[in-house]
Amino acid sequence: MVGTPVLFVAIPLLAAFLIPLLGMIWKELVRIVPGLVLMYLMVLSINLLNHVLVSGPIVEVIAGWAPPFGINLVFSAFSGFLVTLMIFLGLVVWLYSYRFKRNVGFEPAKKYFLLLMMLITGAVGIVLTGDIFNMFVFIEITGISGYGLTAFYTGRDSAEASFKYLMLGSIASTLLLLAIMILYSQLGTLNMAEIASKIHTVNPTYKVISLILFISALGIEAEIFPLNGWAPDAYAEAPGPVGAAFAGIVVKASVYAIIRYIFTIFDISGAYSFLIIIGMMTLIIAETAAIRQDKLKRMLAYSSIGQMGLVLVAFGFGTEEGVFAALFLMLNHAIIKSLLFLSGSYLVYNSKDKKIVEVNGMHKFLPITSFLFALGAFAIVGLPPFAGFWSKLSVLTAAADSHMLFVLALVLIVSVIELVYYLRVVNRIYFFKKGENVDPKKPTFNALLAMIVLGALILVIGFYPDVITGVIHKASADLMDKTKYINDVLSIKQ
Amino acid sequence: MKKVIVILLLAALGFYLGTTFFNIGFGDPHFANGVKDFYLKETVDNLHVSNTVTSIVVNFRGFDTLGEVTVLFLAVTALGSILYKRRHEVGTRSVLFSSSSVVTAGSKLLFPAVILLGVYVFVHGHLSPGGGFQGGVIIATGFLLMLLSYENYSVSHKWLSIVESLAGIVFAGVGLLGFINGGTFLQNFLPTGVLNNLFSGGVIPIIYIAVGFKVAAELTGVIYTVLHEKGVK
Amino acid sequence: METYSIIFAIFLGGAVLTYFAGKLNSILQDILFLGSVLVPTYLFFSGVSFGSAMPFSLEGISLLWGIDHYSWLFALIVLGLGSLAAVYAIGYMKGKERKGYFYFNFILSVMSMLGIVVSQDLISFFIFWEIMTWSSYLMVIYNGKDIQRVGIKYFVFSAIGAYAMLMGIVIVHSITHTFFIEDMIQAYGHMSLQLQIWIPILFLIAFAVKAAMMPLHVWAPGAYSNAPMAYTSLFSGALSKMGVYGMVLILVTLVSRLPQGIWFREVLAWLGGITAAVGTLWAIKQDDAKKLLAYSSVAQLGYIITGVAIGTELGMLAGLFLAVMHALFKGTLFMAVGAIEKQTGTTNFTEITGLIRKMPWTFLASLMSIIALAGIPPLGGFVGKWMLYESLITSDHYLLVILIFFASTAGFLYCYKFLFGFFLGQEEKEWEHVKEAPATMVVPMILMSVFMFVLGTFPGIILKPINNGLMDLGFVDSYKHLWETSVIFNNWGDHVILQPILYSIIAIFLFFLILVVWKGYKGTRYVTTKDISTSGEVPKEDENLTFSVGFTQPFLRAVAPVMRRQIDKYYTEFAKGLEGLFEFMRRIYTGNAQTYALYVVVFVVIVLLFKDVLF
Amino acid sequence: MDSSLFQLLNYGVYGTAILVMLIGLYGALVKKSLLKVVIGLSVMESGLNLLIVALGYLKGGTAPIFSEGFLNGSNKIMVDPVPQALVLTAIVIGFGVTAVALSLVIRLYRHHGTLNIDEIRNLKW
Amino acid sequence: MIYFVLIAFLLLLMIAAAVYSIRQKDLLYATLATGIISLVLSILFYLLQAPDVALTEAAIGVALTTIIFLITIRNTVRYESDEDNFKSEVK
Repeated sequence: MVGTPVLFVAIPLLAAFLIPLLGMIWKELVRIVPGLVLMYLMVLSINLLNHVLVSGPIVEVIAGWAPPFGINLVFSAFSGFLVTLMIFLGLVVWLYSYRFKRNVGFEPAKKYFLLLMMLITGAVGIVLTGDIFNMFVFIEITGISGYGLTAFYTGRDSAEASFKYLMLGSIASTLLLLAIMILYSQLGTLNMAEIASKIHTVNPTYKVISLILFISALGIEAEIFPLNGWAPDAYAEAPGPVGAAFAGIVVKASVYAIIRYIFTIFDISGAYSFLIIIGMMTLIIAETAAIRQDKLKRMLAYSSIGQMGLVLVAFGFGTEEGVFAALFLMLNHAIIKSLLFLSGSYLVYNSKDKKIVEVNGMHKFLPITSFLFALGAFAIVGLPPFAGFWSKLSVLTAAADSHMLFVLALVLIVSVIELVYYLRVVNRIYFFKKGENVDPKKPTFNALLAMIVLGALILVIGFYPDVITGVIHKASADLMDKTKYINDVLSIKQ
Repeated sequence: MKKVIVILLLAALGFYLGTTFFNIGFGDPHFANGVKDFYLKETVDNLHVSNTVTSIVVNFRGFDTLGEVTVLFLAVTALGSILYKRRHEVGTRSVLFSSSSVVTAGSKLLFPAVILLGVYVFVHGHLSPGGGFQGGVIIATGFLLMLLSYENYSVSHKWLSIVESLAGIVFAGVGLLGFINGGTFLQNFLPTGVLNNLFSGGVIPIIYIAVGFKVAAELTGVIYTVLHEKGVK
Repeated sequence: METYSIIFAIFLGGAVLTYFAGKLNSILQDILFLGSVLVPTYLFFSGVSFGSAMPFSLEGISLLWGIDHYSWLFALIVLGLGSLAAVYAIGYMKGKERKGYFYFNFILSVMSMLGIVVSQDLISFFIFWEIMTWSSYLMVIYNGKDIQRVGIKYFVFSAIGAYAMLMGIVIVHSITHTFFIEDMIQAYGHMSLQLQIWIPILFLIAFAVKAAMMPLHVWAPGAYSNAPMAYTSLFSGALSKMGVYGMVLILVTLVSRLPQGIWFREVLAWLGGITAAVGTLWAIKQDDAKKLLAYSSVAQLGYIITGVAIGTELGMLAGLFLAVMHALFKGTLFMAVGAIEKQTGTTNFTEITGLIRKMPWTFLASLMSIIALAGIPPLGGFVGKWMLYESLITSDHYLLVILIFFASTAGFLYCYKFLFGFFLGQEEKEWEHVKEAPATMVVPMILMSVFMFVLGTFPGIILKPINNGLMDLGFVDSYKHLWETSVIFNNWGDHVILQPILYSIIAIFLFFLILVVWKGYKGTRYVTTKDISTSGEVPKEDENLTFSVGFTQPFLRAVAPVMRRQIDKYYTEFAKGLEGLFEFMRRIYTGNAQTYALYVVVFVVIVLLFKDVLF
Repeated sequence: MDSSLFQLLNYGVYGTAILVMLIGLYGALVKKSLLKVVIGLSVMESGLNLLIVALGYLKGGTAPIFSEGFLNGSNKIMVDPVPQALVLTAIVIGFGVTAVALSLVIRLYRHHGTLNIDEIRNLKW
Repeated sequence: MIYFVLIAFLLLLMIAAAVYSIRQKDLLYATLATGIISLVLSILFYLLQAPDVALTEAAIGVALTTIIFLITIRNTVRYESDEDNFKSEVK
């Protein structure tokens, strides 16, 4: 053992508090330190994940109080997988934006990297924590970082997007607190495992209302259809890497939270089919909205929302296969959508309106970026032999095995829609004439490196998915085993 | 029309929330063996802290508190990022009260008292109501008073930042020390002293003092940033 | 079985290397390209044996590669035509831009088609199917012409087909829990009737799209004519055959075991017939050689589908024989058009005339393929058509025979149009400088013409492998009784065999061919408009006197009511309606933060209202 | 203390808390001024805080502080300290969010010259 | 008994202040009303045996939140109005 899960939160926090001081010593440190922290956490998470896959989950108590009295962190195969994924993406995003922000001056750069690091930390905290109120705190950390990052650019629209995000975020936290308090009033505990072990004693009405409030609150962050008004704006107006971080990290954490509530904490079977309903709604509405977009990042945002709908559908099957599919989809979505956001934001870097038409003919100026965008587009619509195919296949297999043929057909129809709008953009990049007043900007070396890493991963997973499926299988088995989770946590003694 | 719909919707929402909470009941014990009994017992028996809320906030659920000060810290950062400075307007600041001599003199007199009160509140956080947050807020109010009364009163941004960072580092550092001492993160590693004594409760007062400084610095930073914003377009 | 891995590794590695070699040296790139098509071809035919399969697993899914005689037949089409088209492509692509892109997708297409035929499980089948789709899509948009419409239409139809197939695949998987085709066939008998009906339909949609069957053919004309010709010969010749490959597989292994399967066959056969007729009509209307050939491809595929859908041994033989023939003659024709396009820069009949002297070898190849296409003896097309008619008659599809016969006869019009429009007629000054295409382009065409001739004379060469393939699919060995199967090879009367008559026809044909070509070659002369007098009027210099332009008008007027109802239009309307609906739907996102917040409240309240139903 | 009165308080306290929350939410949903929206949100938060603290209240309980008086006294019931700790956290977080919201309001005003939420919608569809 | 009356009074006051703060067009008074809500809330907290929370609410809700609201109003507009007066004179 080289460390414990608490370091995932403690180290970034310490670093966050240190960064203002370090910035006074040497300005470059505010850029470097978050990267160092993330690298360390990457090593840590890989080590821990290896350990966990072999010898079972690590439950860490904080302040020495055994669950359910203290807060505990659970690094299991499931949460560990997600944490590793998030930190990896965080690292990529950091690498991408390392020089991206060079031209903005010291103070904004400091804030940017600080908020970015805390965004990742918050998301990681959501996944790791074993306490529902602690999860609320981490959601707020993620939220506030998100508001700040969304409004990072000084244009007027970024503030608008940020305000929408904040408004819905505030309502979300109100609903979340209500839900938490209903549960607390019935059980007198905030520990997830303890709640899960006692939930059958709760009056079903309270249970259902609490669950509804939880899903609504977390659904706002997880971009479920009627609750996701903030998402396209925030994605589109935030800096490109932040959009990638939203799609790859923050949403994942929120979806994790919903899943944790439905799979582990509550024992309401209707919740699974509810997940399918809202997932399908999200998928269909978002993809149909995406096809009519004229701004690139907005299109990507809707596409991302749609994908998360699909993830929820896959979780909603409630089978281990479904969970496997959903996790695989989450992984692929994280990698591919980040790549699309990162490359896409260079394609429309210097344009004012970030319109799709402004990517016309970009391949001549940004060959590698264009290629990576095309690769990502092909991968995300699920064309073999790229990464997205395998996850789509596993989703469909899971759907067929759950005898949800209607869902299966709808997912496939929506895939065609998705295909159309991605191909339109790729066609524009490669075969259209460049606009008159478009001024392409060459990506910096590290941005290129970050994108190439993601692109290579798409190919690797596409050609040899076995590199990752073993881990995902273990992770999904881990999520499905509710009693093991309860026992693992509650068996910790003082 | 929209108003009617909203009111109807809110009425429905209120109906469901109302029935839920009315049935939960007010003033009755809702659950049999929750964690609170353990907290109440441990606080006085082992931690030797009189204020259970403090022990919960700082020790049992100290992780939340760490997150919470981080939220404030991030709020300050985000605030600075949102209200970016435009180059030509540095240092102008609006003063809320018209600077009558009574107010300014009063503020000047009041300021040390307010600071003292704040310090007292967070130092005694583990004994009496109040603690790091409350003390920190009170100190921030003191600075607010000065900022509002004196046009050219200014707080060094640098020092605010240093205090804030140091306090944060102390908090996280104390947590890590507990970790390094063979225990867990935020675990108490100091003798807990005698109940109702100033020097009791192990690391709780230390953390709470750090929280106090941090909150004070952060809130002052918030006010300072907002105050320096001239909203005229 | 390492051979498969080596073959696919060479394909893949070759594709990538070829792409990047273009940055270094153009000739090296050409060599690499040829190598990465020809070497695997050689390896395949020398190293792969029947019956042995290569099992492996990916993502926990067991996969299996191997060939039987049936798939070998299609591998032959793919690799044979692929190699020739590759040789042709070297010449065709000389000096064109995006050469690396072309080569890359070409190799991937060949690879994926080979992959389709060697796949013994549905997943690798689907993977290769999709690779084929997108590599061919990338070729369709190669020219950058009209890509948002044509290219996306192609991909959307392909995707609809592929996803229908994918749906079928996962449904089968949910029953069998494996992806092996063998297991699917085993389990099919035990499925519920509903599934027994739906699974073939889902698969057939995919194959019908690729085979450009009505009403899923609308992508084909645009896609065939937009892709570079060196690729279109493969596209139309081999890639569309993948649809036929799958269709036969499904029809024989699944549908034939279903009592209601007869309806599938009838519907498919009729759709095939209609496709043939409509494709022919539209081909006649075209003034552009690419478009003409594209519609002609649609029509030819219609014959093939009809043949295989009939499902008798003779029908299968006819369909598959026509498939091979179509690969040959349509491959050649597209190559010829490519050569003309390369040499003249246009493919419009109204612009080019009288190329016979300038491009004699191209003319020869075109002539042969047109003869084969029209089904005139003694070339292979005749044999195929004859067998088709015979199979239709013997299985009592008299109306269908009439339809096919009509299509086939009407087909002469466009055959003539093609031949005359390009090669005959007056020579114009504009095309004086035109030279014969380079050898790399001519040789494949001539080679294929020779094959066509050989197959017409000795159809047994290819009928035997087809028969072997059909035996693998469970048909009785018809080769032994082949001489009883069809009147062509049958005893005519008592002991009079067709063969001597055929030979004499061939001899006469050859004689006349040589005569006509020689005469035509020698006898043509430069005629200006001044030399022509039409009813006393001297035509103006710029007046287009090309005979091919308008001679089909009366016929087209006669069939105008049929052609007015364009399926394409309905699809376009549908797509427009959908986009309008989507546009309306995205107005949900009003941009007002309060509305969004209201949605949250509405959501919560609605879910709370229906909480008893939902949870 | 009288139990019927407590019954009354049950409706009174919870009812008020929920009512205040809904009033705040109403303001946030209907009022056109951005500042009013933020005010609404903060009113909503106030109601929520009251609700949470009320949940932790116990009949006849004292504040959860082990003062000399409590240790020597006879009343050994204490109210639930956990909701109080949670509210403490929630208040501070709420303040942070409000501050960010207000700074956004200032910035939006700076760009748009208005606080009308209907006019601040450049991002839509 | 006094306890109940007091609580009832405070609750009513709170509702009234909430309604006032939402209905009032003058944002300055609306803000002050939220301050009053916080004040009432902190007294209520005290009565509900939560002195820590009461102290926090008093400090944060009454003082700080109100103040930043006031600063914001000062930096933007004072009146909420449906048609006129909405846009600032300085544009």
